[in-house]
Parts: sequence; C-alpha cells; structure tokens
Amino acid sequence: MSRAPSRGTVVIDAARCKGCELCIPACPPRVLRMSARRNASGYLLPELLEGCTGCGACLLVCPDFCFEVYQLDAPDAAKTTGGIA
Amino acid sequence: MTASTERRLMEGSEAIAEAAIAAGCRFFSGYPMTPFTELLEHFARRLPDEGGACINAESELEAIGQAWGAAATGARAATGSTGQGLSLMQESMSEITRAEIPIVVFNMARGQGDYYQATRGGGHGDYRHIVLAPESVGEAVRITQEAFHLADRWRHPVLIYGDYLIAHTAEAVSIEPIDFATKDPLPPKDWAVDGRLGGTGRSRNVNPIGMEKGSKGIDPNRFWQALSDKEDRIAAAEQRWEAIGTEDAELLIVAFGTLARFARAAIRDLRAEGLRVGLFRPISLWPFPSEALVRAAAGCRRVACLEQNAGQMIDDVRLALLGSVPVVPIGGISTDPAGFGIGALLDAERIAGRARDAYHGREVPRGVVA
Amino acid sequence: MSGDRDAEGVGAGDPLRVVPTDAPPSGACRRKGSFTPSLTLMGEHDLCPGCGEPLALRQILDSIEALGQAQRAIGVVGIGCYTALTSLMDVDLIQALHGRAPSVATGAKRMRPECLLFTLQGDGDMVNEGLQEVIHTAARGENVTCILLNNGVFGETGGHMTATTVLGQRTKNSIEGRDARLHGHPILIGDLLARLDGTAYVARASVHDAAGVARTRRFLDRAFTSQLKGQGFSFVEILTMCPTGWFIPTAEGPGYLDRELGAVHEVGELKKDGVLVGG
Amino acid sequence: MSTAIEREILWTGIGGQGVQLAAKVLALAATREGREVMSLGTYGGTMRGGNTDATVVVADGPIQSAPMVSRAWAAIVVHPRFFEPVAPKLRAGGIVVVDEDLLEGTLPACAGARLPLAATRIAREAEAPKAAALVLLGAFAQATGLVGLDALEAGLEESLPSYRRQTLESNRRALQAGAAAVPGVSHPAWRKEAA
Repeated sequence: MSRAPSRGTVVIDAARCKGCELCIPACPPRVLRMSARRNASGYLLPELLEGCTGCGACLLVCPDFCFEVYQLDAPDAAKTTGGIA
Repeated sequence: MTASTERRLMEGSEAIAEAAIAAGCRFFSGYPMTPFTELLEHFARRLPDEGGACINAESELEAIGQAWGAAATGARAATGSTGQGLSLMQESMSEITRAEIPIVVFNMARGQGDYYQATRGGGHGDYRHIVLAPESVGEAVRITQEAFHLADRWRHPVLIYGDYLIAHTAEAVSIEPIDFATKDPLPPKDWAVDGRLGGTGRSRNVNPIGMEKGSKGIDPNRFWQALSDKEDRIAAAEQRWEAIGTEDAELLIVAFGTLARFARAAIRDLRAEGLRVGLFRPISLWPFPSEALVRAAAGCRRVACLEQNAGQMIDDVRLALLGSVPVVPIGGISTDPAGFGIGALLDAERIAGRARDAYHGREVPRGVVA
Repeated sequence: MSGDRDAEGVGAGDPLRVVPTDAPPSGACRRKGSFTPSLTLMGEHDLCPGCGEPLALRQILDSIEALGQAQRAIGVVGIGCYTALTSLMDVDLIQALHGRAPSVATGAKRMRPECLLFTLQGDGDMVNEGLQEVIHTAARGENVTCILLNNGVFGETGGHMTATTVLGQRTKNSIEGRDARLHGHPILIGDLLARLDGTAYVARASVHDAAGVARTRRFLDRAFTSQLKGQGFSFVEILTMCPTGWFIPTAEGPGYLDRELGAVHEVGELKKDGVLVGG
Repeated sequence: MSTAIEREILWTGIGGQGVQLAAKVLALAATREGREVMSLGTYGGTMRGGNTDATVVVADGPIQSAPMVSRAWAAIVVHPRFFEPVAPKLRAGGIVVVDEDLLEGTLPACAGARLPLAATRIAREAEAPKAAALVLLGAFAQATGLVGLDALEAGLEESLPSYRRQTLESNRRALQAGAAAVPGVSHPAWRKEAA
C-alpha cells in the first residue's frame, strides 16, 4: 500500500482519548489506525501514518476533542520533523 | 393606561395585576382556571402596554417554565393558577427554589385546602419558599409588591396564597408603587443570564444542583446546605402576622387569609357580648410566626384554629405551642357545589357560634360545614 | 468498516512510517483546527467513548462563535447525558427540567429579544416528556432555536426506549426490539414540527461521519441565522451515536446510526424560510 | 371599636336581570364619593337563569365586614325567587326594595321597612325595559341618600364596557325614573341608629 506524502498532520491529545475508534474510518486517506499503545486510563490509542492531508475529518468526528490539525506549507514536512517513531 | 395612583374600585385580580406591574413585573404566564382566570386576563391586557409580555400557556407546566426563563434573565416575572394547577407546577417550584430564581407565584386557591401544598411544597428535595396570605384586596396590593421585593432580596420564590374572595371581591384601592429597596437595598442580579459573558470564562449557569463551569464534578451537598442555611435566615427574618385583642383574650382564634376577615367580624360580635376573644392572623404561612403565636396565646385558656380544610395549619399551631395551650379546631371542610371554596363556613355568625362553644369549653361540631 | 481495527496486529515491525502526534510540526505550517471547540472552558468530559453528543456540541458552539453571537447567546439545557457538558460550555446557561427547555427559552427570549436563545435537549427530554412544550413553542412561532440530540434511547438511564426509538431497535425495555403492536410507533418530531405554521426552519442532520458533521454545522448556521432574522421558530435535530445505550462496540456506532435510525429519521432540510422543502 | 357607619346591601335576582351591573354601579358611585367600598358578586353555575347575588358594603371608615355578610342593612330584590336565604340576614331599621311587578305571591317575612316599587313597569315606561334593576337602584339611593344620583350616573358610565355604550342613555333614564318614583329620603344611610 503506497502512501502519498503528507500535506498535513495532527497532534493527538492521548490523555483525553477514550479509544472509541471513530477517527479510524473517518479518515479519508486512511492514515489513522489503532496502535497497541494505551494511555493512562488504559484506552488504546490511534496513530498517524504518512499521507495525512490535513483535512480535519478526524477532528470533526472525535467526541473527546483529541485532535489538532495542521496544514503543512511544504508537502512531506512531517517526515522531516519526526521521522520514524 | 398606566398604573394609576388614583383610588379606584378594583376587583382583587385587577388590583393584584396592577400592583405587580407597579412593582416592575414584566412577565406573566398562565393557564385559565377559576378563580385565577381574571388575573391572567388583566396581565394579558396590561403587560404589552408596559413593554412586558403575557403568555397564555398550554399548561401550568409550561406557564411556570416560561416564568422561570424570564426570571433567570433578571426580569421580574410571575405565574400562577389555583391549587390544582399549582400541583402541576410543584416540580418546577422545587427546581426554581433550588436554582435560587426569584419569581412570584399566585395561588388563587379554591379555599384553604392547599395549605400543605403551599407551606410544605409538593415538589422533590429539601426546599421551602416564602408564602404570604393576604386577607383583603388592599392587603394583597401591598403584599404583591412586597413579594417581588422579597423574591429579589433572597433570590427565592414567593407564593401568594389568595382565594376566590381575594380574586373577585372589589374594593376601593389605590395602586401606588411602594419603595422597599431604599430601606432594604437589593443585591445586584449578578447571577442572571444576559449572554454578555459568553466566551470570557465567566459565563453563568443558573442551575439547581451546584453545577459549576470549568469543573467536571458537582457538589450538591455544599450547594443545598447553603440553600438550607439561607432558608434558616429567611425563616428568622420574614415572619409576618397580625394580633388583635390578645392582651386580655381568653380564647385566641388563629385564622389566615380571607377567613380571618370573617373571624374578625365574629370577634366584633363576641366582644360586644363581653367575651374576651382575640385574633392571631399569620400573614406569612412560611415562615410560620411561631414565637409571635406563643406570645399571643400566653394568657389564653384555649386556642381555636379556624381554617377551611380538614386540618392543616393546625399542625403549625400545635408545633408552635407545643402543648402549652389546648388547641381546638373550629373550622372544617366547607365549599360550594362548584368547589370554588365559597362554603357555609364563610359566615361570621357561624364562626362566632363555634368560637362561643370553644370559649365555654363546649364541644365544637366536626365534619363538613354545610 | 476499516480492516485496521485489529489494533494488536500493528506496531513495531510495520513497514509504514508512523508520524509522531505528540507535538505540533516544527516546520512551516498553519493550524487548521484546535482541540477543543470554540466557547469551551475545558476539553475533558465524562461522556462515554464513541458518544455523538460532543460532536454536535462542537458544531453548536463553533456556529455561535462564527456568527458573532458568543456574547449574546443563552442556552437552555434539558436533562440527559449532555447536561454534563454544561460545565465546559462558556456561554450563559439555564438548567431546565426534563422536557421544559422550550418554555424556559420562551420566557428568556421574551425578556431578552436581543439574545440568541437555543435549547439543548435529548429525544427522551423533548419528544417524550416535553413533547407538548416543543410543539406549542413551535406553534407560537417563538423566535428561538431548539436543538434535539436524537439517539433513540434514554442514554442516561442505560438504554431505554424513547418516543424516537425505531421499530426493531433493541432497548432495555424493548429487549426483542421495538414492536409497533407492543410499543407503538416512533415519532418523527422534525416532520411534525415542519408542518406547523409557526416554524421557519426545520432540518435533520446526523453526526455519523465527517460529511454529516459538516452538514450539521450548515444546518445549525441556517437555524441560528433564521432566528437572527426574526423568522420564528427554528429546529435542528441531530442524530447522534449512543453505542453504550445500543449495546454495540463504539466503532459500530456510526454505521448503526446511519443504517437504523437514519433510515427512519431521514436526514435533510424539511423547511426553509417558512416553506416546506419539496412541499 | 370603630365608630364608622357600615352599610351592607344584599342584591338578589335571576341571572340576566342586570343585578351584577347594578351592584357595580352602586359600588363605583360610592367609591366616587370617597366612601370605603367592598363588593362581591356570586352566582350559580349557570350564567343565565340561575341565582345571582351581590354584596356591596359601603362605609365612612375602614370596613370591618367580611366580603360575605351574615347581617345586612338593606336588600334590593330584583327578583324574589332566591330571596329566601337572604331574608333572615336583614336587620331591623334597614330597608328592602322590591320589584313588586315580579312578586309571585308574598315575599318571605324579613326585618326592615319594605319599599315596594313597580320597577318593571317604570322601566318600560322609561323606555329602558331591561333596566328594572337600575330603577330599583335609583329608588334605593333616593330613599337612603347612600349615594347621590350624579355619582350613580357617573358610575353607570364607568361600568359600561365599550360594546355596551349604546345602552347608556336608556340605563340613565332608568336610574332617574327610579329616583323620581320615591318622594325623598325615608331611611337615611349616614345617620347612626340609636344603639
């Protein structure tokens, strides 16, 4: 599965997340998926893959206000900021 | 037409509506029901002229909800019904009291059977609200205005317990705005909602459970204890009564509302016969003027409780006197076929007869007074 | 539904690169949307995972802010799970009794006509206990906006049948599914209100996906605008997920909402500028 | 004890005769003259055809009576059908004004001087056939001096709702005709009786 370079990215407030998974199918480029990581409350957390478009769909469907959405000025800038987790 | 200070013949309903408007009431809502109906009619006719609003609600449930919303914005607002409609309002009465919303509620009752409803409250939870019972149209004019002051003074509902006679009797009265606030300044309504503080972090929430903004938990215990403490202060500060001829009375009649007027007329005759009879009239039914009653009854051989019901106020009379003086009920159930509370008990001679029996230690008849 | 849901199956040896999400990007960028909605005092609340009500709340508050009404809005909140959201809403509020919010909003609006008045009610609140109040408020043409969060169950009591529960829907007191013979038919409140002469704007939205949420926002904007124009009663019904009350996994909430409730309570605008849509 | 003179007037008749209007005119007139006034109308379940009663209390000081009185100084009997419970309330020294045209047999015995009046005929002759109650009121006022005729006429004008204005003149004639049918003050209202 090939991914387009990221044109946007998100910050996830992991402490607030309740692991409901609503963001996963809501993401148009399908770059959100559930990880094996859990927050302090024990909820499984989503993680972001390359290819985010910054569309903000995740923000719209997140009941716990966990997402902050950024549009990158230069495509793929996300890769340079974080690298592989 | 604006509120008139000229002396005019007015039915109680009209006089009360005019007094409310003179006190600054700008919102009224109600559902027609005899003998409350004319109060609604007068507000409907007059409030639009005063820049206010009167709504013919779909039910008493809605009527009190609308008054609630109006009062929550800081406006002086009122609603009312007869006891039956007040029953429907009890859930809101409880919540409004606990949300500390100052409204005035009129019970143009069908007789005196709503004493428990008025003073104990038919709603849920711990709450008491002020209850004032005028005996005449003239007194209703003053009490109505005072009710709006007390509501704002304490951020608390005030119920006015009237009846068919208060609503329908016409008296020559003048409606002059009474200034209560100069002697007893009102606190600012800095709790009311006007929308202006939205987004500032200081927006308001008028609610009955102690919900505070910016914090997830609520603390109803603390909130309701504070309300209870306030009610204790009201109970100490707002007792009202009238005592007549109690200095030498051997028999003390206790009566409230218009029935006290019949007792007053009866006592005039009894005194003419040489019987030493006095009258104690609670004006505030909650808080009940217990200490004043104890003082008034101090030298009496007997206390006669006159009320037009199966015996409700007598609980408060007995609680006040704690067995120090024998208490005899001399009223009873008494209404007309329509159930409006125009019973045979509303007769000064009959009351004089019952008081005479009580005076002389004879048995007073019980049961329906027909 | 996405096949990525098997969370335990992904992780370290995955060939796809995971982008860190714990801090804003360091490069040149533009923030497009922030965590918490406009007009909130905090981002946290105690509603269940997968609940649709906070999604609706976000759109309501964002709409009020965007329309420049932040300092003129008064909300009247009914009794339901959403009542807990009052602690985070930074607009003036009146807490009403179950079902009574339209009446309370009426009184407030009459005394403060300059304010934007809205109610926040659930289906149990508005369509069960408060049905007559919302109908009469609409029929009077009160210039207020009533907002219904409709999930077809009493969420707060743990998933019981309401007046909007659809036929076949399992609830704790219709355990074999709502049966018209036993439990009667659901009330389509939006359709009912649209037929009243006093209503100016009536719409039904759903927050089951991002497009639905965006549509919800458009409908809210139009309802509030209608009120600001003084057109009369406006109404937005928002279908929301309640996976807890529906007894399904959170991730299945949007699909269930769209497939079951959405099939009966159809999404769309029912009345605009006082005229029935398609009528 | 108050030294005020307090006059209780009981009205009785059948719904539709204008009893409530006439009682209101009396109360308004007395208010105009600066008296203390209290009045209460009561009627049975039916608006027309049933009993209709009113109590008007007029005093020259604070009123001691309750809105419904056990004893009355005067009665105005617009129709005698429901007079029976009223009769025992009347005190000696008072006055009972009766429309004798409507008498069916004899009026129940009662205290107070009887002032019979052919009110129905007088009203008809005054071309105010529906206003016999006002004829009785005019006569009562003339016989007692409780209120002046001018105040009654002003009260009449005040009492009529806008949709009844066309009846003002005929009603005024009825008041005047009633007053003219009585020679003068026979039962002065404002003179205190000997105890």
